[in-house]
Amino acid sequence: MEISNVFNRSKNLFPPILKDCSQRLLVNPLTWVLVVIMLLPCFLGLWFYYEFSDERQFEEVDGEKVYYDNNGGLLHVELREAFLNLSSLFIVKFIGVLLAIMFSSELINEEFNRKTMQILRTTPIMSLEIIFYRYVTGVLCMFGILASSSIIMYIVIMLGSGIHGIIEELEILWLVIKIVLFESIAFLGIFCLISAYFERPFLLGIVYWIIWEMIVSGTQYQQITVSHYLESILFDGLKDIGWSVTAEDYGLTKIVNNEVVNIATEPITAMLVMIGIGLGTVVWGARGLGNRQF
Amino acid sequence: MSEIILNQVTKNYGKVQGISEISINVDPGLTGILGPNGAGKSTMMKMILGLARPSMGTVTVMGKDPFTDWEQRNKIGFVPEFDCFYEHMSGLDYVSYFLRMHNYEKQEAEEMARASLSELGLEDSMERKIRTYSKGMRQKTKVARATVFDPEILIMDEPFQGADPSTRHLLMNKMKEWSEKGKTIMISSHILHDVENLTDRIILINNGRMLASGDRHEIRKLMDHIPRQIKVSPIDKANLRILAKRMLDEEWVRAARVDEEQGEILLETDRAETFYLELPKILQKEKIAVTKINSDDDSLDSLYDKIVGGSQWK
Amino acid sequence: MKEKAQVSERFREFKAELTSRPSIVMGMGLRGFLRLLSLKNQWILALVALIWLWTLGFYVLLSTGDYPCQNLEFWDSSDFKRCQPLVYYNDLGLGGVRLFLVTLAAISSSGLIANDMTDKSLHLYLSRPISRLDYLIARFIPVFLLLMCVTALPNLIVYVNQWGEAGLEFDWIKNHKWLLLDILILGSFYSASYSIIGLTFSTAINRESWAAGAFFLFVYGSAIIIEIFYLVMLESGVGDDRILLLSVIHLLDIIGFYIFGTQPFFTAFGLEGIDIADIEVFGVFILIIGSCGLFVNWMISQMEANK
Amino acid sequence: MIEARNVIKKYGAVTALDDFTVDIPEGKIGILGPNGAGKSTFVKIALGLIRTTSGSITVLGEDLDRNTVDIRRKIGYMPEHDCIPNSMTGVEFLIEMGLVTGMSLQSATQRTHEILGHLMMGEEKYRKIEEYSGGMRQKIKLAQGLIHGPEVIFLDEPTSGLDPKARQEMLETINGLTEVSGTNVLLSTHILQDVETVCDHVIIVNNGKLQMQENVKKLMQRQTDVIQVRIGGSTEDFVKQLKKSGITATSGGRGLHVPYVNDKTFEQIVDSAVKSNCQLYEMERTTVTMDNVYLEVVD
Repeated sequence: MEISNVFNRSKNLFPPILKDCSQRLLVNPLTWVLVVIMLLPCFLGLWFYYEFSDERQFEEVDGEKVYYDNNGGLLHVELREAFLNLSSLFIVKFIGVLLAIMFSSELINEEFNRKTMQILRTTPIMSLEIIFYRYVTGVLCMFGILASSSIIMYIVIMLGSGIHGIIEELEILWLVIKIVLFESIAFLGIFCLISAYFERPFLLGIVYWIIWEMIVSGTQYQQITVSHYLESILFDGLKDIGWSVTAEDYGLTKIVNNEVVNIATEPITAMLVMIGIGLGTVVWGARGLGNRQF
Repeated sequence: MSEIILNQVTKNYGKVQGISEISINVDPGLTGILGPNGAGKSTMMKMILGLARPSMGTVTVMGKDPFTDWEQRNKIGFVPEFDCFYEHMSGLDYVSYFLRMHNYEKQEAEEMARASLSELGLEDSMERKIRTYSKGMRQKTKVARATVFDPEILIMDEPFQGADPSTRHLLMNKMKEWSEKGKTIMISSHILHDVENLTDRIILINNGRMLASGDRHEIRKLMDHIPRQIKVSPIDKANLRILAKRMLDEEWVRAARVDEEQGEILLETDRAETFYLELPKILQKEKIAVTKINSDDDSLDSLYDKIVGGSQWK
Repeated sequence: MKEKAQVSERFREFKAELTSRPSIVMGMGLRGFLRLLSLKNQWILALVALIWLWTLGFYVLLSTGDYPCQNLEFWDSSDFKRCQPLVYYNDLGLGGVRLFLVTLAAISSSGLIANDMTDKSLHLYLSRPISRLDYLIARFIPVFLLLMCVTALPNLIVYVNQWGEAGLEFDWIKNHKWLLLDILILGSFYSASYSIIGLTFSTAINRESWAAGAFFLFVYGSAIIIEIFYLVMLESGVGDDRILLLSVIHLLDIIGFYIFGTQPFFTAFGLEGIDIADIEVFGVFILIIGSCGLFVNWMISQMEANK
Repeated sequence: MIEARNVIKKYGAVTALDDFTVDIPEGKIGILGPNGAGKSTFVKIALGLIRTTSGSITVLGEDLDRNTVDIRRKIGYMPEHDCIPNSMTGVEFLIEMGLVTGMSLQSATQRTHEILGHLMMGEEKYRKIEEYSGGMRQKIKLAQGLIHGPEVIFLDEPTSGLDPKARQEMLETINGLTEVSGTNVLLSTHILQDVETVCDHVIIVNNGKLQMQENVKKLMQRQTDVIQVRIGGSTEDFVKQLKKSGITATSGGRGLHVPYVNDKTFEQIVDSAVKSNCQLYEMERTTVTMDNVYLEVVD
């Protein structure tokens, strides 16, 4: 009964929230500052392209130009490393988290500050609905921004190795986009929870990120961090593509009885855990909002 | 049955006292809530809205607990004291956005919002961004948002603050209209004159305690230990002293003062009911025509002053 | 004798005797200066002390070693205390002191107008019998005096010390009157420029801490970026010295060198000799200061007109 | 006190004051008008804070075009919004304002304490302003306008946000101001009852034009043709009795409205009350209120 009601309502509730919240997120100057910072390495890529485009050597295979560097290595193999490093270290670990903190605070905490949350609390909808639709909008926006930035970055960086290089390494791009999606789902949920309970989500979000994610993620008990699951997906994806990577490169090991043990999680499990984290934190956040006194 | 029932409600925010042991029943119609700043008016309103949960006691709105029962919130409208806008929206967007939250279709929501806003005199500016609105327009938008879905109960916290007299007049007329339709309206205001014009039913709060509630004339009657001063002015000034002398013969008149300049007699009584019943009879018997029987003590100002101002320590 | 009983008014009519506008402005400025130096502003005091230590320490350390100096005509000696230490004063102003000077300017100027704007007491000041320009001058004086304290004052002490070394002869001062003038001009030039730019930031960003940060980042960020850019261009051989004019610090330094009449040389990279026409340098300078002044004036006039 | 001749003020395309001419007498003057009618613009022009587009304005006999700054020595201003620094104590702030106006330190200090005493501020004047309540902040704002003993003081919404008691105090203070020190008051407000209780004169502005200028006392004495009656006991009986004497009472607002014909009507009301054995709480011919006047003029 209840659930069908909620479902029926969703077609009236979700569109305006989607419209308003995505507008608010996309018009926010801070978002664009982050996007610009995120795209700065692209210019570096462009610069490199123009600087060294004369020095590349190429041969034609099936009418396509395959580029080599001076030492005879495939150029796109070198460039894909640059892209992967940039996206996994810079976009996922730095900009992505900042964007999640910013979005969650804009979506939820800002409404407390503007006191529109009080009005929303006097409308006949559950607090879960208030928070869930906002969360979904946030995930969509964040995923959209991160994914499109990744694509732009991919194209710009791989430009050096010609069309052939761009097509050859598309798998890496899909992998990055997948990671970005799950990152949005998990981190946004956690920061929404923080926003729903506390007054200063920026500070607490960064404290959580530094103390929890950065310090715990390399240790014995790293399964309690989101970073672990993200790294697992990355590690497994790269293995699938056929890179020679070890779990140690991604810190997915722990030491038991002086032996190094691989603790990388299965990608399917990792994805399910992240979706679970996202939904769980949203439900928990909704409980916090429902019990909140004004 | 009363729409809103508060039973021995106490609310503390941490160590800060909000309200303490308030019991009232609010019936349909207009009720004014008065009290100094920080007396607990807003806290009481939030309790009724289900925004806060009482520390002790129970709140019942239309038979249900407002904090947990969110489904009946479409019967309660709230006009907060503070600004609560998405500044980037237009007034029309803002009202229809919240209508959608009340589960209305897009088309329907927009039409209702348009109708409600133009009823409140915002036809020309409802497409403008709220950012550019003046104080009065903001108040009107807030009221439009709270009333557009036709709620049974309307809670208004300082709806007149910062509004110019025309806006205030318009809002008051609307409120009277709604209360005649049988809705329950609770309104708090610092401007006693406005409340006096709107309604006789008041609730007086100070320091989180309820000091008085009910019809203000009834309240005044209960306070008969404070003598009441009544002004009477005869048409013929020659009758001033005669009437004063005659009135002093009655045992329930404690004092009389003649004010020649204003042409009136100031009578002081501690049995007001008898006074009001007997005075016309005496006037008729003595054949003295008067143009005015009036008491400054009857105004809300003086009532407020007497209850909030001094009597805490008595 | 018995005194007569009397009753006086509770609140009497009052006509204040009011002073003239210049003295109001001076008073406001001086009170602001004293407030900056009060014990509450520990950071400002610490920075002032640091700059003084730096200057005097520099002087004491250098007086023993050899330092490039133009020999004086009277004493044919390469002893630092006896030579005309033009280069010294320049280096001092542009070396380490520069970092602290900008920091000090950022901290001290950021609050002056920003605080008035956040709590809106600006409206009250403007409804007093002073014009907008008077208000700006009154807010400018404290920073100016504070910066003078750390630019001109220590150098003057060094100057006096040198005079003492030279035997306190009046002739020495007469021979070095241009040096004295240069010290004063350089000090007031730096102080005035930085205080005007600082006040601009204070007006534009009406949050004290943000204004200080923005001022600092703007001045230093632009200096670093332009220096790197300049180097890159120099190596590729397409360099144009005019690019240095885009950085506030470099612009002020170039003018500082003009004031001392020494060969313009520049930056930590030790590049020497730049080729820019005087008119360009001063043109850019006047443009920057003028636009800062106009901007502040415009911002405040906006506040008057609106609510 | 203030004379404005054909003042026009434009902000870009918006005309705030449109050929505004007024001659404001001395005393306590209330300025009324809807939002955006040009009240604040007029006050700011009179303060010399902004210049007119055209037209001339004279304050206290001095032409503002020539003398925008020095005229402020004779004027005090209390703005509408909160505009006092939180970091200072009340006394410090007032002395600073006095000094900025050009007083010497001694007279500023002495005057500060005198004013604060008059405004019934006790020990709290040595506390930080951030700890003050709304009423106290408002008092400090008023005090800073009075510090240099101005001949005119502009008050912009002095009672907004105050609770009834604080409002009462504020109004009494303003009322006392002219009596004690002869200061002229120019009061701009949205609360019409403030004007009724405080002012001698009222000016209504709308659409940048002067709509009305009238003496408040005269205005308030205008009587309407309605007698307000309030009855205890059975109202129905009373209405029936009145009907017998040929008078129809209508219920209005609070109580009954009885049309006034002549003085006989009062006697008939008294008779009816006796006959129906009711208490007669109130019987008075209603007068014009500021509300009526305002709505008549503005709408």
